[in-house]
Amino acid sequence: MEYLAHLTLNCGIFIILAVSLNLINGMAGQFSLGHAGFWAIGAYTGAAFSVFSPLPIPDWMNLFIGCGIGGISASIAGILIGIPCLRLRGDYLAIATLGFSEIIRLLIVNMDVVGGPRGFTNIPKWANLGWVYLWVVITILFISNLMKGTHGRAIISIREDEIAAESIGINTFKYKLMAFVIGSGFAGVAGALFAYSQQFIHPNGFNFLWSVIILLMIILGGLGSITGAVIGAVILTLLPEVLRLMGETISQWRMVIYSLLLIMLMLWRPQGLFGKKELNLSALLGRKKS
Amino acid sequence: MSEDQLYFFYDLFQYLINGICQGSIYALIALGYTMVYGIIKLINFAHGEFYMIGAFTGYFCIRGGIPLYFAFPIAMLVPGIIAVLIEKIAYKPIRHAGRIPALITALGVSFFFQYFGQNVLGADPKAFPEVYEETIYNLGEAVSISSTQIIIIVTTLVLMLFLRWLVMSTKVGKAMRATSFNKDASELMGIDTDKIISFTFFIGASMAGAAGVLVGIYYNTVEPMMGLIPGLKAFIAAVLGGIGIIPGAVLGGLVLGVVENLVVGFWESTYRDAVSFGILILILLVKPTGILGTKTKEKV
Amino acid sequence: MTFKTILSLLFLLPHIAFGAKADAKDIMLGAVFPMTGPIATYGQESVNGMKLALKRINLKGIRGKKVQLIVEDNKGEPVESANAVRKLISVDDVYAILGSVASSNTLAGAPIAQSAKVPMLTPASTNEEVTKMGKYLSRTCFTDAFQGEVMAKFAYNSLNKKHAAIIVDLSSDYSKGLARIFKKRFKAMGGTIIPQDFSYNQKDTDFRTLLRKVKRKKPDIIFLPGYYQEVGLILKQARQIGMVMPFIGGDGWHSDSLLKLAGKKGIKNNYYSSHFSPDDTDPAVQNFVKEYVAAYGSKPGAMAALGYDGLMVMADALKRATSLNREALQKAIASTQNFKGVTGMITLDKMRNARKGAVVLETTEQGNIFKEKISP
Amino acid sequence: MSAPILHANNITMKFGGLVAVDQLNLKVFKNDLVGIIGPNGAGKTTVFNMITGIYTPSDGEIILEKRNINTERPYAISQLGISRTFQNIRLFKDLSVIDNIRLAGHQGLTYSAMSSIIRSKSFKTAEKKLTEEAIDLLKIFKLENKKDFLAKNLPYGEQRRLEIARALATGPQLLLLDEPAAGMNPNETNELSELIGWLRDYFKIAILLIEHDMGLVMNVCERIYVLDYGKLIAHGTPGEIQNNPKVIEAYLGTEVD
Repeated sequence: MEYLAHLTLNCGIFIILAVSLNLINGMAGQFSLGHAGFWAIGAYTGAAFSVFSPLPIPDWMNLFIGCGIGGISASIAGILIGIPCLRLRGDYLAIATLGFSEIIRLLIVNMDVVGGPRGFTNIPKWANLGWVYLWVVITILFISNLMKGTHGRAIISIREDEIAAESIGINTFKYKLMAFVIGSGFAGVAGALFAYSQQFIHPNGFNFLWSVIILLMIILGGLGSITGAVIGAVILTLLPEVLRLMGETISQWRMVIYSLLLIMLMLWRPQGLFGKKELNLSALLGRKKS
Repeated sequence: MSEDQLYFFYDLFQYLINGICQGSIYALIALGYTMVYGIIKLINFAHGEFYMIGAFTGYFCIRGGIPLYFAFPIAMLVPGIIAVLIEKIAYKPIRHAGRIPALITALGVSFFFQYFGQNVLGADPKAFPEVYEETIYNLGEAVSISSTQIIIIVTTLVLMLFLRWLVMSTKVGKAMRATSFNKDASELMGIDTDKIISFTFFIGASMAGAAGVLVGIYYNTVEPMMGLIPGLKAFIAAVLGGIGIIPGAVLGGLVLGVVENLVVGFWESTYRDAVSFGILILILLVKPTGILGTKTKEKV
Repeated sequence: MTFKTILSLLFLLPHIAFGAKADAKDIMLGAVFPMTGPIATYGQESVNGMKLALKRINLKGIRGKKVQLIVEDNKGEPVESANAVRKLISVDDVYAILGSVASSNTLAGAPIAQSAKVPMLTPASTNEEVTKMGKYLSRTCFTDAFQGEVMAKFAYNSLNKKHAAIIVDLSSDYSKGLARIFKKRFKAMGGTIIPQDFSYNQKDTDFRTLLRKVKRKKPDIIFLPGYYQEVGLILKQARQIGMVMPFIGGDGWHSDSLLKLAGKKGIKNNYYSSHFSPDDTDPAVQNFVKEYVAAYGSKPGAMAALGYDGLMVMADALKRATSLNREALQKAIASTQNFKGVTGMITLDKMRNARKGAVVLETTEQGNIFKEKISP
Repeated sequence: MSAPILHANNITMKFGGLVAVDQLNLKVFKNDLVGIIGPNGAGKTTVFNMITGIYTPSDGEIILEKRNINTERPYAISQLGISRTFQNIRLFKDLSVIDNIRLAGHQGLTYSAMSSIIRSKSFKTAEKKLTEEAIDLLKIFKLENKKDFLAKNLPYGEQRRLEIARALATGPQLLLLDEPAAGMNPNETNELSELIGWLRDYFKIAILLIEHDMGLVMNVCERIYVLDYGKLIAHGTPGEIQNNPKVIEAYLGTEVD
C-alpha cells in the first residue's frame, strides 16, 4: 500500500526532526524556532548533490553521501548561526533563530540554480522506507547514547541551571553549541531524506509554520523525552491525513484544531504528555499490573 | 548641484516620508508588544492578530455604514476586549509555569486567529471600503504626501503621547509601572495586579486595532494573515527601541520603517525583510536592551 | 491509557482508508485543487467548472459508465499536493488526475503520477517545467512563454508603446518567467526596456517607494506580471502618486477583487492576457456562461472555464482511448487534436502543451472588456 | 608566610551609580579558613560573584596563583580550582543526586562525545570510575542511600550538603561557601561547623565562607573580613573582630542589642 508506506516514511522523517529539535529545546533548554531552516538547508544541499553531481555508484551509497552532505551543511549553518545566537536567552533566542530560518528561506527563494520560487524538480527517488528508518535508528541511538555520557549530562545541566553548570566547570556555551550543531545536523539529514522521497521541494515547504509544527511535536510528547518526541512526531504526521480521511469539513479546520490543541495542552499539561520521562515497555506493563 | 544630485535628495526625502509613515504603523503595534512585555515579560506572538482583528472590525463597520469616527473607536475596543478575554482564558492560568509555555500558548493563540479567520472570512484579501477622497499634497517639485499619510503620522503621535501620559501621570499608570517592576510587592501594596495586567492587554490591543484600521485605509486591503509579518516587524521595532520602553517602541518603529524604505528605494525590495531580521539579530547581539534600554544583570 | 489510544488509532487508520471504496462500475478520476488556503478561490472556481462538465458528461456517460470525480484539497501547498496525489492513486485507484492550479503544486505531484504511470492533466498550471516532468504530464492551457509573447506583441503593436519597465514578483516563478519572455520579445520587436530590475515579494503592501523609483525612469508602459492581490494595490498606489501610463500583465490579474483593490482610479487603462472572456460571442462560450450563471449565480472566470475544458478534454480522451486503461488513456490525451473548448481550440503539441490563443482584456470600472484575441 | 593562592587586589564593582564593592583587598592562603561577614547588602555575594567570574570587576584585579582571572568565564575559573555554593541553593533539581555529583566530576573525564555514542571501552571504564568516586563522596555526606532521588525531593539540609558535595567533586583548591548554614536549625549548624573544618583538613583545601551565623563564623574561621556598604572595615582573627569598635558599631553592636 503505497500511500500508507509513504505516510510511514513521512513519520520517520518527522521523527528525526522532532528528536533532533528535542536535543536543542528539550535537553539543552535552548528555545529554537528555526528548525525548518536547517531542514531546508539539508534538503536543498542534498537535492543539489543528487541532481548536479551524483556519483556513479549504487543509489543507496549516493543516498548516504547525500544525507551526509545535507547533515554536514546544516551543521555548518548551525555553527555559524549558533555562535552569535546562543549567547541570547529564552524568548530572544527563539526570535533570533526564527529570523535566521526566514533569511535562509528568502535566500533559497532567490537562488535560481535550485529552482528559486518554482521549487527544485527532478530529484531522484533514492530514499525508501528501509533507508529512512535506518536513519531514524541512527538518530535515536546517537542522541540517546550521547545523553547517557558526560557530554549529554552537561547538555542537560544547562537546561537545569546554567549558572550552577558554569560553577562546576561546564563550558555551557560549548555544550549549547554542541547540542545545536548535532540537532541541526540531523535536521539536515532529515531534509536530504525528505528530498529523496518527495522528489520535489519548495521553499514554502520550509516556512515558519513548519518550525512550529516540529516544536508542537516535541511539546506534545514532552520536552526532554526522546520517546515523547517520537510519539509526538507520529501523532502529528498522521493527524492531518486522518482528518483528510474524515472528510472535507474537518480537514478544512485542521489548523484551527491544531492551535486549540496547542493551547489546551499548555493549560492542561505544560510539560507535555510524557514530561521529561522516557517511556519504556516494562514501565507500561508494570503500570498495567498495579 | 546637478539634476541627478538634486533628484537624489528628492528621492531621499520621499523615501523618508514613506518610511516614517510605514514606521508609524509598526510603532503602533510595537507599543502593545512593549507594554505587555514590560508587565508580564511575555512576547505576545498573538499581538499581530489583534491588529488583524482591528482591521476587520473597521472593515465590517464601515461596510455596514458606520462612519469612520465611530468605526475607529469600535475597532480599538473590539480587539481590546478580545485581548482581555484571551489573557484570562489562556495566559493567566499558566502565568507561573514559566516563560516558554507562555510563549507557546501565544503562538497557539496567534495560529488560532489566523486560521479561524481564514476559514470564516476566506483567505483572499478584501478591499477596504473607501472612506474619504484622498488628497495629495505636493511639497515642491518631486515630493508628495497624502492626506492618509498625514493622518497616520498624527494619530501615532497622539496615541503615543496619550500612552505616555497614561503611564507616567495617572494612578493606573503608576500601578502599571509598579506591577512591571515587582508584581508580588505591588500586590502587597494593595494593587490588583490582575486588573492591571488585563488593562495593559486592553490598551496594547487597542493600539494594534487602531493600526489595523489605519492600514486598511492606507493599503486598501485586509486579510486574515495580515498580522503575521507586521507583528514580527513590530516585535523587531520593540526590541530595537528597547523592549518595555514606550518611546523606544515608537523610535524602533520609525527607524525600522525608514530603513526598510531606504533599502527598497536605493537597493532591492528582496533584501528588505532580510535586512529587518538582520537588524534584529545585530541589536540582540550588540545591545540586547535596545537603543533606549539600560543594562540589568541577572541576580545570582 | 494514552498508549492504548494511539494503538487503536493506528489500527483504525487502514480501516478508514480502505473502508470508503467507491462503486467499481464508475470511472474514477481524481482532482487536486486548493479548496482552502491563500489561493482557495482559484481551486474553488476550477472545481465549479469541472462539476459543470461532469454533469454534462454523465448525461450520456462514457463507455456505458458514469464518471466520478474525487476532489482532494491541497491547501495550495506543495507537500499537501504530493500527499493528495499519492492518496488518489493508491487509495482511490483513479484512472487519471486533474490538477493543479499553482505550478509548484502540480510540480510536487508530478513525479508521483509519472512514476505510477497515472495520467495527470493540469488545466491551469502555466509553468514550462510541468510537462517536462514526464510523458504522463499534459496541460490544456497555454504556457508562461506564450503569455509573455502575447503581451509584448500587444504592447508594441496594439498600444504602440516602445519604452517599457518591468516589475517582477520575485517570490513567484510564474512572474519571473513571464518577465523573461516579455523582455526578449519586446526587445526583438524593437522596443526598449529599462535595464534596472524592479521587484517585490508576495504579501508586500507598501509599493510607494518602489513605484517612485519606476516613475523616475519615465517608462510609457509597465509590464507587471503578478497576482491580483499585489497588482490591485500597486495599481492604486501608482495612480495615487501620479503614474498615468498603462500597466499590463498576465492571467494572474484575473479576479473579481482586482477592481475593489485597485479602486476606480487605479483600474482604468490597464490590460492583461487571459484564457477566456465571458464576453466572447462564440455560441459555445455563451452557452457555457449561461449554464454557469444558472448553477452558481455569477459569471464564470478563467479558472472555471479552464477547469471545464480540462475535464471535457479528459472525457474526450476516455472516449477515444483504445481500451480503458491508464496507458491507452494517456495516449489518447496526448493525441488531442482541435478539441473545441470554451477557452479555444485545443491541440496538444509534442511536449503535451496546449497550443491555443489568448484573449487580451482591458480592465475598467464596469468590468473587463474583451480587446482582442491573439493566436500563436 | 607563602604567597596567597587567591589575591583580590583593590577590586571594585559598580552597578550603574551604585558601588557594591569598593576597593576590597582580600587574600586566601593555602589551607586557609576565612570568613566574610557584614550586614545585608554589604556586597559579600558580589565578592563571590567577582571571584567566580559571574561579574567582571569594574576595577582592580583578582589573582589566582599569579594569574589574573578578571575576565575568565565562570567555567574556566572552576576548572582552575575555585568552586562554590550558592546562597539560594542551585542544584540540578530534576537530576538524580548521583548525577549532580557525576556532572561535577566532568572535568576529570577525557573520553570524546563519539565514544559515548558508540559506547566504547574507554567510555565504560571512565563512567564506572566516575560513579564509584561519586558514591565515595556521597558517603562522606551521608547521602549514598538517596543517590537515585531527584535532587528536588531532598529535604532542605540535605540539599545544602549535596551542593557542597557537588562543589567538592570538581576537585577545587579553594571552596567558596555562600551562607551554608542559612535555614538550618542549631543542631544542623553545629554539625556543619564540624564538617567544614574536617573538609578543609581531609581534602586539603582552602575555604572562604560568607555567613550570618556569628557562632559558626567565630567558631570555624581563622581569619575574618568585615564588609559594610562595600567597604572593608575590619580584618583579623575572631578575637580581634569581636573587640573591634568599628565592627561593633556597624554590625555586631546592633545585634548585641
